[in-house]
Amino acid sequence: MTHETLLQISSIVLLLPLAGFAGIIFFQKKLGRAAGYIGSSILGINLLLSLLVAYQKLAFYSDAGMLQWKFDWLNLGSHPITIGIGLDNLAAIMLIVVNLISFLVHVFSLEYMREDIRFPRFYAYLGLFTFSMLGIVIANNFLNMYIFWELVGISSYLLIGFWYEKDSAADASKKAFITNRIGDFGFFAGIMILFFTYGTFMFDDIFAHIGEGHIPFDSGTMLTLAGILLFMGAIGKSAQFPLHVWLPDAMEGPTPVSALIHAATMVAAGVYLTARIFPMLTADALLFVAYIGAITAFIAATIAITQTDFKRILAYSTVSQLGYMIMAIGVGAYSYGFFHLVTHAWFKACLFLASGSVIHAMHHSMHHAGEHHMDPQDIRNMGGLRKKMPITYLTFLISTIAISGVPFTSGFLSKDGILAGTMAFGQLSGHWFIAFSGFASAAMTAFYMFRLLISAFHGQPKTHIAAHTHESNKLITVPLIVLSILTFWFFYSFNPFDGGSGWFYEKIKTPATVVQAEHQWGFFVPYESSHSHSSACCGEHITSPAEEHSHSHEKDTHHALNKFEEALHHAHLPAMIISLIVAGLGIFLSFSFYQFKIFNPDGVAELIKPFYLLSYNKWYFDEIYDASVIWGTTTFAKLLALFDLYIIDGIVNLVGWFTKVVGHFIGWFDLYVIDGLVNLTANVTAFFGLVFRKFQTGRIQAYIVMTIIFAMVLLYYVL
Amino acid sequence: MEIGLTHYLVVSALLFSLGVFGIVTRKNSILVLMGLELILNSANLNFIAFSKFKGLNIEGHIATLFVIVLAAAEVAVALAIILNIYQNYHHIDVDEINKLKE
Amino acid sequence: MDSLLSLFIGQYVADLKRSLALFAPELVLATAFVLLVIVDLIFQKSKYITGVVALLGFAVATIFMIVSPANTSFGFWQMYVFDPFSNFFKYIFLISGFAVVLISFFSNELNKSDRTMGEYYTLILGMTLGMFVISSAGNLILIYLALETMSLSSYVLAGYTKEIKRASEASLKYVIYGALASGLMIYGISILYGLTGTLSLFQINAFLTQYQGPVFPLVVASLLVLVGFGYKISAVPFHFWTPDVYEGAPVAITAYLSVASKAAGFAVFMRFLKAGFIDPTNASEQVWTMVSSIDWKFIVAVLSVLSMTIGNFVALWQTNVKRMLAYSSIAHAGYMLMGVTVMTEGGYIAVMIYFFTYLLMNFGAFYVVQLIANEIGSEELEDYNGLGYRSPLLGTAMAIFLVSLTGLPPTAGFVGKLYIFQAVINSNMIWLAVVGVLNSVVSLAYYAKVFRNMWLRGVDSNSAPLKYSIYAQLLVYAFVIPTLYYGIFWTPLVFWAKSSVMMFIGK
Amino acid sequence: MFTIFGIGPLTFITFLPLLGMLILLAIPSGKDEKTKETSINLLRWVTVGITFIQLVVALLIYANFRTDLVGVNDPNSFQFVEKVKWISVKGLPLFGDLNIEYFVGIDGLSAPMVLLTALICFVATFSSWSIKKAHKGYFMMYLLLDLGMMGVFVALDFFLFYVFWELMLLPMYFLIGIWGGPRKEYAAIKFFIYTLFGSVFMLLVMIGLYFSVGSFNLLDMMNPANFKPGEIFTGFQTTWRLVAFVALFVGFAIKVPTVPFHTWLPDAHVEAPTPISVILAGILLKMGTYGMLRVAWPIFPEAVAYFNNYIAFIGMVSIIYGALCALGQHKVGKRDLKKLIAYSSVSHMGYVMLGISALNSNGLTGAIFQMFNHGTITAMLFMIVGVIYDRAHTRGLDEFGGLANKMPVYTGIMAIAFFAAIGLPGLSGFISEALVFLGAFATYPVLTVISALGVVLGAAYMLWALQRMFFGKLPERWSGPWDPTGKEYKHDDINGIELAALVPLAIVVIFLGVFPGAVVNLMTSSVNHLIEIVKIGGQFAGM
Repeated sequence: MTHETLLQISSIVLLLPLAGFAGIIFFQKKLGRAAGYIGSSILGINLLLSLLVAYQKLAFYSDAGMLQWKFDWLNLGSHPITIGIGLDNLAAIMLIVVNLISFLVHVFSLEYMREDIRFPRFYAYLGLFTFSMLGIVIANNFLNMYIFWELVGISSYLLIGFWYEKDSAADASKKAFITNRIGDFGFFAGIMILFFTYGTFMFDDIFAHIGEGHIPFDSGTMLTLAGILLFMGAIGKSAQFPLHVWLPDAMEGPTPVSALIHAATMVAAGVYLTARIFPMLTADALLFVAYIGAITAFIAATIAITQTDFKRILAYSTVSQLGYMIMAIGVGAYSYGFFHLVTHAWFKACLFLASGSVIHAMHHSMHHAGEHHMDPQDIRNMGGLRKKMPITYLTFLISTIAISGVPFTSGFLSKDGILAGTMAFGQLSGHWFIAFSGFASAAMTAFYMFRLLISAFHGQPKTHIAAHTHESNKLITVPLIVLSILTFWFFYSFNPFDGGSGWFYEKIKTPATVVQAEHQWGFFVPYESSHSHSSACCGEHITSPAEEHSHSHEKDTHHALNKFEEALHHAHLPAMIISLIVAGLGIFLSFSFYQFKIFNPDGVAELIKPFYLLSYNKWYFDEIYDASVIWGTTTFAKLLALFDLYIIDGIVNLVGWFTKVVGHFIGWFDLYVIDGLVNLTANVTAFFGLVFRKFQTGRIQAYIVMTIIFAMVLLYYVL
Repeated sequence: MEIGLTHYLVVSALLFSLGVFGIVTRKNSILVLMGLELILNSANLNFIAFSKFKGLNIEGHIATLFVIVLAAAEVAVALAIILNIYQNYHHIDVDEINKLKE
Repeated sequence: MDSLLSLFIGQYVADLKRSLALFAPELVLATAFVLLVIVDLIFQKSKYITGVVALLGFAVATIFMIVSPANTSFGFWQMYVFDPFSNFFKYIFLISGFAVVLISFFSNELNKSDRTMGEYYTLILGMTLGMFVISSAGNLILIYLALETMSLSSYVLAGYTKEIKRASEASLKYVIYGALASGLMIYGISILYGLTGTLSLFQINAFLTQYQGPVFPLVVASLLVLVGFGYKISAVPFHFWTPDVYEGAPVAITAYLSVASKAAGFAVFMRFLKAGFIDPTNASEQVWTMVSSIDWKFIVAVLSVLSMTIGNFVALWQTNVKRMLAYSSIAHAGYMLMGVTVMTEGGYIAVMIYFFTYLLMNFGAFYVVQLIANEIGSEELEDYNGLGYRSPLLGTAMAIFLVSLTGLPPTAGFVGKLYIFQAVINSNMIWLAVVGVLNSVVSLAYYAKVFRNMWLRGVDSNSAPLKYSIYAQLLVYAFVIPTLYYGIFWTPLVFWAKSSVMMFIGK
Repeated sequence: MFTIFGIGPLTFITFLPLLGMLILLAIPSGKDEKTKETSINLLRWVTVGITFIQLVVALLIYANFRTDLVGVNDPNSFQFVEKVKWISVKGLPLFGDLNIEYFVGIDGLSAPMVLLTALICFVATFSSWSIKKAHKGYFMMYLLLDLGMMGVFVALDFFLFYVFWELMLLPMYFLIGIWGGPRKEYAAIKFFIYTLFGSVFMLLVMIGLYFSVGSFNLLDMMNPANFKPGEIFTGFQTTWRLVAFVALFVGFAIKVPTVPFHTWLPDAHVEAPTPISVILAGILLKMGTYGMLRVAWPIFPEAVAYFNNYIAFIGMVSIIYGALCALGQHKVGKRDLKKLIAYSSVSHMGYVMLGISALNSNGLTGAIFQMFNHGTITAMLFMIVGVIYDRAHTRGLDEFGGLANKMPVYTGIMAIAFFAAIGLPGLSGFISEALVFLGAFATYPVLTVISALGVVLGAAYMLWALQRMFFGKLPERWSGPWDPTGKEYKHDDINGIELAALVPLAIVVIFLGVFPGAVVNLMTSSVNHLIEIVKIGGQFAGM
């Protein structure tokens, strides 16, 4: 297939869901349930087409960089505004991710949303979302990116608020949209800077300009600022600290939506954006990105430990994992970051869909029992679901293992790479906090995920509702199975311990930075910067195949093009060991708490009187020590949760409140001062009229006197 | 003492002032009319005096004649109006006739 | 000696003959005046026959106006002046005369069964005659005489509905204020006579060119004369009589006073200024120069600003439409004085254009007020509610007249304002223009009250439609159509004013 | 140039409403119930017909419009020009030669506005179905207003421009005052006086320019060579020129309206009947910014350079202030949806001001495009408010909720309009806002970034309103059908006539969101030319 054909197929892939959306939204009533099948088949076709495109791209045009199709969109005289679509390896893989998950969610929802009164509209919105998301994926310029960026925002808004009768859902959707808008504001500001400086939105043109040393306002700071502003879009969309607050609330949407949008695809758009702009990020901007990611990963993980709502745990987990990816890109572990995006998409989608399956089952059970007040999403109401819902359990288990970073899973491969990256970064730059955060989060992830798994599926049912659940039907389980299978290692690399040796790493190479050396980390600057400049144009393609070839001979199998790559390679082994340890520790603790009840999970209460226990059970010293660490961690997590709830969220609310107050004041000001001035003018005018009117007393002699007085005054002035 | 132009003018000015004063202070409409007559007469006096003392043409004298005639006409009309007022109000107090105002 | 005398007499007779030929319109009016008295004696019962005769008188006068040769010369030994300027105003008086007679035909308050209308039309003719004379007068004593002729008629006319208290109050106030004003004026004239030794405006001008003496008596005399003019044009601070008299008088007379009487005042004031105080050697130039040290520009500007502002501001508070229009007419005097302030031919042209438009819209507005008063018996603003729906024609017409009075396009009033502002701006008196436009904004506030009440209120009231004859309706159109027409094609108006601004100043 | 019955298209499109008025005048009002009903329907459909013909002619003009001609100050590149002597008086003392021409023509600045006017006037007739009294007067005033607005956009003679400008005040006054809400009298007179206040200064400047140039022709006024020496506006950056610019600016800014001249707007909007709000927001506000670009900018380019910073600042303040007012107005007095939208107009017209101040192709194109888009979008919003108001007789935001289930189609259209208003990509509002920001950033980076916050605020108040009215639970009082008798509203959802008004606009909004070129191409050459004029004219001012 030629470039053109590939791009044409990509356009079809892009437009099909839109057609689905339009078709369904206009004929909602007529279509009824057929809408679901139409939507699913469209996505099925889309999936096949995207597989074809991705295969073609990766197999035959892997080194061709970004295949682009540009056209003039608006011509304002001076120079046209060009937009278009582009397809590179990154986009090709994303196409599969988006279409596959979207397809599975479509199928899943056939069952899950069966009884919803707005069933067709749900599919219409899903179509709209898929269209928008694909638009982001194959954008080759900032304008397209921003357009579709907003469109996914709106689809997310519509889907979170799908059950808009619930105030909480409506609130959540609004919160999500507005929080995102704050991020988008930065994103747009960044775009403005770039457009102002370069007069184009095209990635390749902009990067080429930067590569030539042409930077905004001739100031490295401004380039950093532009990068950070662009990244603000990612902060919003990918729910990074401090804008992460919307994501947990977004769980008010239907669970398939959570799986599709708020776990696998849309929230990953931020990561995708960060990956796209990676070449133009300066050292400071990268550091900012890395720290944001690290902080997010850590905070979210600590919070997840204490949550009890099934979906919220997953939501915090998502935030944490997104932080991971952002952090990865920030430290320069670009390929692993994107790798994690893909692997995370599978297992997190699986986890969410499994949670959907559970909730669905709980709902049914509640419906049968005539119980309406229980929270079907609270893990304290579950337990023992393993036997009732074996397939759901199994897939959930596999995904949990994957997210915890256990070997032989995709999660291990990607996470390990990221951790190696953070270590390499720490080593080269001295910023060790990032690595620390990475490992800590890894441990906590393992802990809370297993806690979730155990509480929900293991042990005995805690309520009669949980006891009477049934496995969901095939429409639900098949997607779960597909997704859980995708978490095995061999899809990505035949070596289960080294993601770097697989095809994935081969195809997704870290693009060389185009930023001038004085604004960039030394260890990111390519060894042969003269070469990279000439070809630094589009995303990942910096090195010509010939160069690559020569590198691969020099530097082992890993064609390191800068110091960082080398360090990364060397950090692999220690990172793997540490990560295995922390993950194992997490899992172990989790099991000992919740499965084997070595410690009563409610033991926190007993720890209030720790001296007695301490003296009585001396030889349990280690366990007590562990317990105190757990206590400390949980307390800290609680504190952070409170922090999140009251401070971060509080700040958000405070800003909201403040804005409202200012709005109130302005409203008042407008009504009484500005308008008051207008009315005052009128009143003063009228007042003078009133005064002059008083001269007209009706008595002729008074008139005469006044005439004479006036005439005298006039005389006085004339003389 | 020779009686000159100045004396006539002073008398005329006094007459004028008295006229204005009368118009402004009298309540009775008839008295107000008399005030008006004083003003006209002061003008007449001026005309005659200027005509005589400055050796001017007879324009002044003619003017005086016209003013006298007009004064008569004016008084005739005014008295008719005052009569009508009396029929409507049963008094001719200008101060009290103040329904039209502001 | 004899031959000299006979030569003198011969000259005199020749002048008299020529003057009388030019004086024909005035003579017609005078004849009609006398005729009316006789007709009235014969047809005492009929209400309209005298009116028709008055109309005939106006018509014949108009014919004489048209056929009499265009001339710019003295008449009657420099007492009188024939020139296009006076002709313009004479046409204005004639149109007003026609209008007021016709309006009076449709007035219920005037045509009461127990009232004779003979004197009414007679006095209107007399008043018109006075205006004719005053617009042509070149001598102060003639000005005074004409002024009194007008005034005496108008005193009576203002109180013509003599059984109505407010009418008699109006006429009493009018007579006292008017008599005082003319008294002050004649006193001023007497001083002026003493100073200059003449009563002829042209000789006064000649005298002032040489005059080096003290300025104080001159100023005092001029201001006293100004009182007479100011009272006629009802400029602040000589306006006090206006609202009371306008409110009390019959609507037709109010309209006539507000247009024709004011026009006469302007005509004589403008002539007084130009003939008396402008250096005649450059009178046709762009900028006139004064021959005396009296700052007329300043005085008139002050009067103008005061008139506009006080007229408009007080009008805001009025609840009686007639009274409101009275204040509005004070304000309009202010606008027109802006044109006078400019003291150039352009300014005079602007005033003349304005006057014609003012004639249309003000007469129209008062006419509508009268037709409404005929039916509802009130001129109070509150009683106007919903009238637009009871009579769409009157409502629309009133709105058009008021919009025109405000000075919005495409109505004649806008054209008038446009020229006034153009004149003012071109003379670099921008502050005055700003005051003027701000005033027109203020004026909108009260004009709008009228059509607000007529259209915005009482929309759903189901009161009976107002009744008026088809002829009354035609007369409404006669005012509306020119108001709109001249708002769109005013070229003839400008040409007319341009050709009429020529004022004979004796050189 | 094509002609219609021998009449030039612009004359035709402008004066067609006059013909319509005569036709309406001839329609008898009917005696009994039935004939009355017929008469009313006849009035409506005649108006629809007239405005439809206008729209068709506008589209013909659009089809025949050449986008390569620049216009603005070049008399030879205006299109569909008609030039007839109107008033011609020679040799008048003081005034000199007086020449006023009937001079109409369009270029890239006015073509979109003509199109917009025709479109909005057409769709607004459908929302005029909700008018319940004095139909004949209403439709006549409506057409007169139409005439005035169209005239403003085609006039090239300042005098003609001014006449049309003032001409539409009176019908607007009556339309608000007779068919408006409870405080209609206050709102109507406020609108009238406020606007008149602005335009009288325009009158003075017009007269001054006339004396300086000797003609009322706008294009002559744009050429510095035409200014006679020694006249008031002759020269460069003289005090009087700056003052004149400020006077013109204030006159136009009142119409826009920018903060702090905006207070007439919420009142007028809240009280006006739906179709009039639509026209007010859709067209009238554009006349302010159009006037700036047509009159003030090319005639006083150096004053633009002098005051541009302030203009940009005013734009920014309007954006933020309007948005905050929209967000906060609910705290003051009644929470009124219409008021919220009215304030959003202040904010959105702020974008136009900001775009104009950018003085580059992006900004100015964005500004004019925003004028067009704001016209269509806000028209939709007001119609949407009208739909609910006609049924519930209230617009209180607090009084609704859960309408999405009761009126799904309505909600869908509402969503399009709301999303367009908050600048959602794919809808036309986004493109113009983005262009404005991109353009303005080049000139005023800081102000633009602050202004961009308006987008966030915009989302906040719009979504707040959307949620308040459409989501959540339906209040008890609306649970029944809107019209229990079923006479007026057979279904709960939006009806056909209302859809006829809204759907064309929705299509335009979506279409232009994807193919902005359809309108943007009209203006490109003129915009660039205008920028040239302003830049060259203003270069001495140290720009």
